[in-house]
Amino acid sequence: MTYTATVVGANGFTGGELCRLLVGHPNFDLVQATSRSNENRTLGHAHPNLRDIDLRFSSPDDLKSVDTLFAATPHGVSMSDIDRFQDAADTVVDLSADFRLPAESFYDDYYDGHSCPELLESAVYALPELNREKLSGAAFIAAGGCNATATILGLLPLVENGVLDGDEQVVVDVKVGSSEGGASGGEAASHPERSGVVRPYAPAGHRHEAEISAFLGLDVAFSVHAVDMVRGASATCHVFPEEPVSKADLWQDYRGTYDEEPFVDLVAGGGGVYRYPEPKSVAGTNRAEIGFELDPESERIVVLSAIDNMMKGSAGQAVHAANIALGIDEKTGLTQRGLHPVGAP
Amino acid sequence: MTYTATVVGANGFTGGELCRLLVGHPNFDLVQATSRSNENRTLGHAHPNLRDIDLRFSSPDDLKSVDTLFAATPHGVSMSDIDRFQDAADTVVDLSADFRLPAESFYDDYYDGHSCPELLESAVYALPELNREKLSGAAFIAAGGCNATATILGLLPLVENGVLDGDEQVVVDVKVGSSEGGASGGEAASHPERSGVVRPYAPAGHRHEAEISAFLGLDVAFSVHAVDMVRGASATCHVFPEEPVSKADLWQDYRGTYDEEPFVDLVAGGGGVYRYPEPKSVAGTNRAEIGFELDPESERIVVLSAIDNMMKGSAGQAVHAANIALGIDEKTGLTQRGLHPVGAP
Amino acid sequence: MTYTATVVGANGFTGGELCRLLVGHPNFDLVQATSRSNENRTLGHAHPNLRDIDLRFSSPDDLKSVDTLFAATPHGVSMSDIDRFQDAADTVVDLSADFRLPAESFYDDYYDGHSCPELLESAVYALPELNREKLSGAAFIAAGGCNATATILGLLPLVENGVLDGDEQVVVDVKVGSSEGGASGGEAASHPERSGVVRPYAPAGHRHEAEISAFLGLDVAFSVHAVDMVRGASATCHVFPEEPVSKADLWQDYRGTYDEEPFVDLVAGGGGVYRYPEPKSVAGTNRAEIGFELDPESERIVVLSAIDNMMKGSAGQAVHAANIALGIDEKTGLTQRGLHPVGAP
Amino acid sequence: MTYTATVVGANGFTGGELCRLLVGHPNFDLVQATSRSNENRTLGHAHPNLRDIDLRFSSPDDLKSVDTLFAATPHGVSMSDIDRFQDAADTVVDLSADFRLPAESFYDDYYDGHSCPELLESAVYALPELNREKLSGAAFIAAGGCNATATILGLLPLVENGVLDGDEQVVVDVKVGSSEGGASGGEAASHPERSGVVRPYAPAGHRHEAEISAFLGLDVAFSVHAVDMVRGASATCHVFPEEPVSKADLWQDYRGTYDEEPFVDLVAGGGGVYRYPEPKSVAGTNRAEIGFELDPESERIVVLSAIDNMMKGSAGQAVHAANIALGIDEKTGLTQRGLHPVGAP
Amino acid sequence: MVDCIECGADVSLYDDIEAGEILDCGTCGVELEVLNVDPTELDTAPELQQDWGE
Amino acid sequence: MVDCIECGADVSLYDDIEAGEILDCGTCGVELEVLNVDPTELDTAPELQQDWGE
Ligand SMILES: NC(=O)c1ccc[n+]([C@@H]2O[C@H](COP(=O)([O-])OP(=O)(O)OC[C@H]3O[C@@H](n4cnc5c(N)ncnc54)[C@H](OP(=O)(O)O)[C@@H]3O)[C@@H](O)[C@H]2O)c1
Ligand SMILES: NC(=O)c1ccc[n+]([C@@H]2O[C@H](COP(=O)([O-])OP(=O)(O)OC[C@H]3O[C@@H](n4cnc5c(N)ncnc54)[C@H](OP(=O)(O)O)[C@@H]3O)[C@@H](O)[C@H]2O)c1
Ligand SMILES: NC(=O)c1ccc[n+]([C@@H]2O[C@H](COP(=O)([O-])OP(=O)(O)OC[C@H]3O[C@@H](n4cnc5c(N)ncnc54)[C@H](OP(=O)(O)O)[C@@H]3O)[C@@H](O)[C@H]2O)c1
Ligand SMILES: NC(=O)c1ccc[n+]([C@@H]2O[C@H](COP(=O)([O-])OP(=O)(O)OC[C@H]3O[C@@H](n4cnc5c(N)ncnc54)[C@H](OP(=O)(O)O)[C@@H]3O)[C@@H](O)[C@H]2O)c1
Ligand SMILES: [Zn+2]
Ligand SMILES: [Zn+2]
Repeated sequence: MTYTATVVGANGFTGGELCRLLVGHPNFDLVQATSRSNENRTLGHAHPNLRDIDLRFSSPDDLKSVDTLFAATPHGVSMSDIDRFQDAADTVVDLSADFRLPAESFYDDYYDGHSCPELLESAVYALPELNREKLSGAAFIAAGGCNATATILGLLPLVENGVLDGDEQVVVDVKVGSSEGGASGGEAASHPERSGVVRPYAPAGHRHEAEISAFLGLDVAFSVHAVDMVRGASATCHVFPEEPVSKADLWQDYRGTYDEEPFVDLVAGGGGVYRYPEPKSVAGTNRAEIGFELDPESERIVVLSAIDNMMKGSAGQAVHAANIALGIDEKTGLTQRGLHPVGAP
Repeated sequence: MTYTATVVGANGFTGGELCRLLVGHPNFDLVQATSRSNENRTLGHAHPNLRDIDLRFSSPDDLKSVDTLFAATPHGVSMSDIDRFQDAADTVVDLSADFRLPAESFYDDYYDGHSCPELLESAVYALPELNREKLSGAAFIAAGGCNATATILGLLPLVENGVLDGDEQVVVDVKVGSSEGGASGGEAASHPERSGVVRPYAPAGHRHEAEISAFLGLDVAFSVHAVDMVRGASATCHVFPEEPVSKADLWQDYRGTYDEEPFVDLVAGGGGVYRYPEPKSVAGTNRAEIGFELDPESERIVVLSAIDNMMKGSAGQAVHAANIALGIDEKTGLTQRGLHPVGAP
Repeated sequence: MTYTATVVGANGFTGGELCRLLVGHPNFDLVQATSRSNENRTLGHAHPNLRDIDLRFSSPDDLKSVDTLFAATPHGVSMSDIDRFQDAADTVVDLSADFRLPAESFYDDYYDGHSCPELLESAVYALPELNREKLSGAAFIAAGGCNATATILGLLPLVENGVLDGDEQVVVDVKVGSSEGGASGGEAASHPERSGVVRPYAPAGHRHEAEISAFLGLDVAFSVHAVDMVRGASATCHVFPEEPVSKADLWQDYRGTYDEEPFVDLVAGGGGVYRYPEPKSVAGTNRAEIGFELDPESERIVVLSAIDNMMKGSAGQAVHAANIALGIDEKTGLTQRGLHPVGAP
Repeated sequence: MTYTATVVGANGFTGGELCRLLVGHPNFDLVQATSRSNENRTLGHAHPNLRDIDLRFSSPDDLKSVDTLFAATPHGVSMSDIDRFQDAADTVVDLSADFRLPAESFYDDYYDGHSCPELLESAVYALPELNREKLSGAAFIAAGGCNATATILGLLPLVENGVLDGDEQVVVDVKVGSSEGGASGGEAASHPERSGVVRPYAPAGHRHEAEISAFLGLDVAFSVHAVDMVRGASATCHVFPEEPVSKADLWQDYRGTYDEEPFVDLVAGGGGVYRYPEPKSVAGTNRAEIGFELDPESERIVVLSAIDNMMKGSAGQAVHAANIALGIDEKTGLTQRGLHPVGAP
Repeated sequence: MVDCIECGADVSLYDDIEAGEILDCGTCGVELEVLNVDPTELDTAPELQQDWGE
Repeated sequence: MVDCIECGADVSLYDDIEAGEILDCGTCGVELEVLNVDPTELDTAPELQQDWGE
């Protein structure tokens, strides 16, 4: 079965990534990709990896009727255009934060409110590792934030297995690449200013705390640093459990949660160069690498989680969720393998 | 039809890339991957992108009998072990320089001679754009050098169409990533010393001049610079034709040579950010981007050529040639798409 | 007054940095620089920024008699050679960890013991912000570790002002550049493997915990990540005070501790691109940038600290301490200004 | 003697670099730094390395009367404001291309003409290695372009010594960092798009050909590539002399031209990691590294030249020239030493 | 197949495995020494942990 | 001080220089072998050129 698909915001980074995934997906037929600034130009004009695709950007004002619409637009656009999106497609997958959080109060607390709160309840959070069942048959899907995704995947086994129940101290220190800022970055995103940084761009008060709180029930202390890579989000979660845990327990918990998951790899310790999760090992793939280390002195678990923010952290997660929603084998179109060696993808 | 395959030197960079390609190739079954230093360890120990592959390195001393053997060993190894390789497999594809050049004299002039010159004639140079016919059914294939490949692909249309006939001045200025040095780099390859460089590591007298001379009949002035990327080779060829040419002529020549080629894209001019060939646009793919610009003042053609040295410049070229040799559809296993945005892959 | 000086280990990274500082210092005369591997070669052979210096490496076995000897050797060398160093010079400044910690027990717990514990007491820890008084006239100085220095400078005002008294939870998440590994890095330090990483190379159990414990009286939860830069260490300290603090209080504490310090800048908030401490802003300088942010929700202070590991984190700190020990104006030779724009120094 | 100084365009990259140099220069007193966009803000707001400087940006509309004015504004501004600049200061040093070329015809051919051609003759080209005598006492100085500077310094000894007399084939292949584009880069200058590139941004027809033609009398074939660094310009000049030359001849020529030059180092061949000129070796300094290699086969000289575009390629050259013009020791304020190791400054 | 001592995952073995050989666990990467074959018994080989540099 | 064989620049020497030692030229970086002392004679030592990798 093939589903026709539209990408709104296809000129941007996650929109371009959606196009990359959809043109390689046997069950989707990309029929429309919108851009206001590059209307009528080929997709290859914006995305050199799509030069062979015979499709031109069209205006988001004229949405074709399709089976599935993916929206990859800045915060606020989906909120205001959701009716048009739902009119145009049976299934809508939104990559923005507009429908991620399950209650209006989150938008009041962390954003500037919400203009369409009545739809919040109908949107299903896209992370399959958390929500696979609800995704089946869903008509409205909201993909998670990349930093939140990295964090949730790292901590989920601890929550599921009762190591964390919400009262413990958890510090999450995230390092992200420059593609997280989207294609329209300003002065701080210019190459001379952004190269070589370890820049604490959100040392406190990051909005993704809301997602983690909503979906894991944890109030984590969250900080995000920009580092010199383009793709990738890496979360280091410093966890202080109430009861001492052993490495064997942790392995059991993590394997229990993830052994059957097609897109999560456990990576922890051992030899060689790549001993722990690293964003460059998963760049270009829909995989998450998850690992941990135990610090007996401080009775701390250090959980490490690495994803590609363009993939598992947005477009890949969106397609994964759409696969599940539409009853397609969930791995379809998402089996790209990573590279080695590879620099700073 | 499925062919069993061995990779000798699988611990190294191009050997790892061969493994990546072969495990994703429907017509190959990777049954052996050798490493002396990591014997018995999983492939994932050396290559984090192969963690899911259930295969362990074995010793190159015990070669299984297979259909196809790929050798990705340092210069000199194939020369001395070629008999063992040919005993173990019906088809041998060598990635080193050991059998690339068509006559012993090249090895006397550019290397330290050759210990097995009698086999030179039987080896077919792997570049399909140059040698597709000879590759069909070939039992012994020698993959090209990455800098030579980038250069040959850039200049081939000018040679084929008589713009160059061997007497013109051609300067080739190449920029390459650090993976070209292989996995065993010394002090100069360490991150602190190698980062951020524009390092003229072979300003004159580079051995790849031999290949260009042998296969294009051109004596080019060749210089290679190391720059800060991991994958990629980019050749800028400054060509001074005897007769003035027009852009229209050039387009005709380049399209004539490459219109039917599945792995060559012409990229020249236009708008947007990506107007000319760039290595990061082809990273992880088997594609070459080729373009040109014309400088009326100096009656110069500037030919630009970009490849991934791990792919089109070695492992990808090897698999491409093997596909042709074995009668498999030549694109099989080589259709990976590039990424956008992407940093310094 | 001019002091003759020797650098042992001058071929290495911090040894080369010491040479850079000493040849530009009006009160020092660099008369000997040792290297075993580059004996008789010019300093410029190893350090391209010292090509104009008319001095050749000599053997560490023949130490000239000088006023001051700086040792920049791997862990263990000073321990065994300290007698020779002290015989050769009135003042010895050691950059290794060999004499940093004040008691043998630390070496038993965090290292493999100590072969010369009787001298531990006589060594003065070099960090002037902590130890300025003891440094005056000191004959034996041990420079701090780079990650420990970044952390101690970040947390010192909280300790001095009683916000922290040792029982609070403190998580320190450090990001460091590749020069921290020294000039002799192995496979993991090669450019292809080390580029673009966010690599948790010491998620738990890092030895610098010992220093922080010894000099601040805090048992911090410590993790170190390698990121893609050459110079720089950046510590993010997540601090959970027992009593709520206000930003005004924090400013007062930090200004109280650092207002008179010549090499500490407070950087916190404000506008523009550079709002918080960043390693690239202090690269090549002896400055530390220190800042903080307050997270009301989690009652967390996020302290940010950035230094150049080659300077404030080792060679600069060593010269700074030597200045104080010898009664030279402490800023002498250390007033290099940083660059803007600058990439990944 | 101390000269008061103004920097117009101080918010930009070369303007900021001028401020860095002037505040550390014993004979200059920086009294005004203009910015329209950051009026009234501190210099540290734009330039984190100037946080300690007690000066605020002011409007370029109110120019104080000073001894020396440096203009670091985009092409076209000086042309139109030169009267105001000359009214405000006895000595004007312009960093733009507006008065670099000695005749209006160059502006007609390479730019969009010139609005103030009558002043072209009075402007002295700033490169001291070329023009030291004319600079003495000059009241109007035009600093060279960075790519042209790198090229001219590389080829000057060949011109001076008659190896080149204007008829030979010379190909110049330049690699530059992102700071060359100034602080106001657009989409192509964003970190995700600009990272990891080897991007032929001016394969043919670069305007700096005009400068090389004007000051060396050579019509070179010129191409410029953007590579992944922030500071630095590296020119590889492929030179085909009419008569064969020997390495000994070349050494004599290069040493003859540069032995007495305080800011030119010859670097060619030898051992170790740094065998040829490299931009990262000169980053942050006013030095040029110049070297060469000889290719007997093709009778080619490969000249290598590396500078920091912010320093020798603009702001440093400007201060150097001002020193000479004003009779100050020419090295004053320009003796910053480079770093080792260093990444991609 | 035997269970990894460190993480509990299946460790893939190979023909002609011999006592004394070192292999790694494909899941957690730990280095394991073959103590006995038939049945295969493994132990961790921590002394093999390479230093990573610091 | 003697002249460099490669580039002609002065090569700085040092006390107690001995025949057979290797030193480099500070200008062109070439590796030089000390053939004789008193007076000092140098020759290039090309076999020492390290390979740079490719
Ligand atoms: N980047 C990440 O890593 C990441 C991860 C998770 C989630 N997300 C979320 O995904 C969304 C897209 O992010 P991005 O990074 O791809 O941003 P982006 O690169 O800035 O792309 C957004 C695109 O949306 C288009 N657009 C803007 N306003 C529009 C409107 N009113 N109607 C239709 N199209 C409009 C723009 O193209 P035209 O102006 O040409 O139309 C633009 O290229 C955001 O909500 C972001 O929070 C991003
Ligand atoms: N890198 C490139 O971009 C590129 C491009 C074109 C062609 N090539 C050519 O491809 C070949 C491999 O290059 P590479 O970059 O992959 O090198 P590499 O990373 O150094 O890998 C070579 C591997 O060969 C193994 N090996 C060494 N000596 C051996 C021997 N005597 N017998 C069996 N195995 C041996 C080594 O593994 P163990 O020690 O563990 O056995 C090593 O990992 C070279 O000939 C190179 O010139 C490379
Ligand atoms: N890198 C940093 O950021 C940093 C920061 C703080 C402290 N430190 C400490 O500073 C010390 C030096 O670090 P580094 O990074 O500069 O290391 P490095 O680059 O590896 O340099 C050490 C040098 O010591 C020489 N050496 C080795 N063994 C010796 C011996 N037995 N006797 C005499 N010389 C010997 C070596 O040169 P030859 O073999 O040629 O003699 C080598 O170049 C270490 O203790 C390190 O922990 C480093
Ligand atoms: N970057 C290099 O490597 C390099 C090398 C050689 C020569 N140059 C030349 O140096 C000049 C400056 O280059 P840059 O890279 O420093 O550029 P930049 O970073 O873009 O800075 C130019 C500054 O000029 C100011 N400005 C713009 N229009 C102005 C006007 N009409 N009046 C007064 N100020 C104005 C702007 O600040 P406000 O808007 O805040 O006033 C801006 O920050 C250019 O002509 C360039 O060609 C640059
Ligand atoms: Zn295991
Ligand atoms: Zn010399």
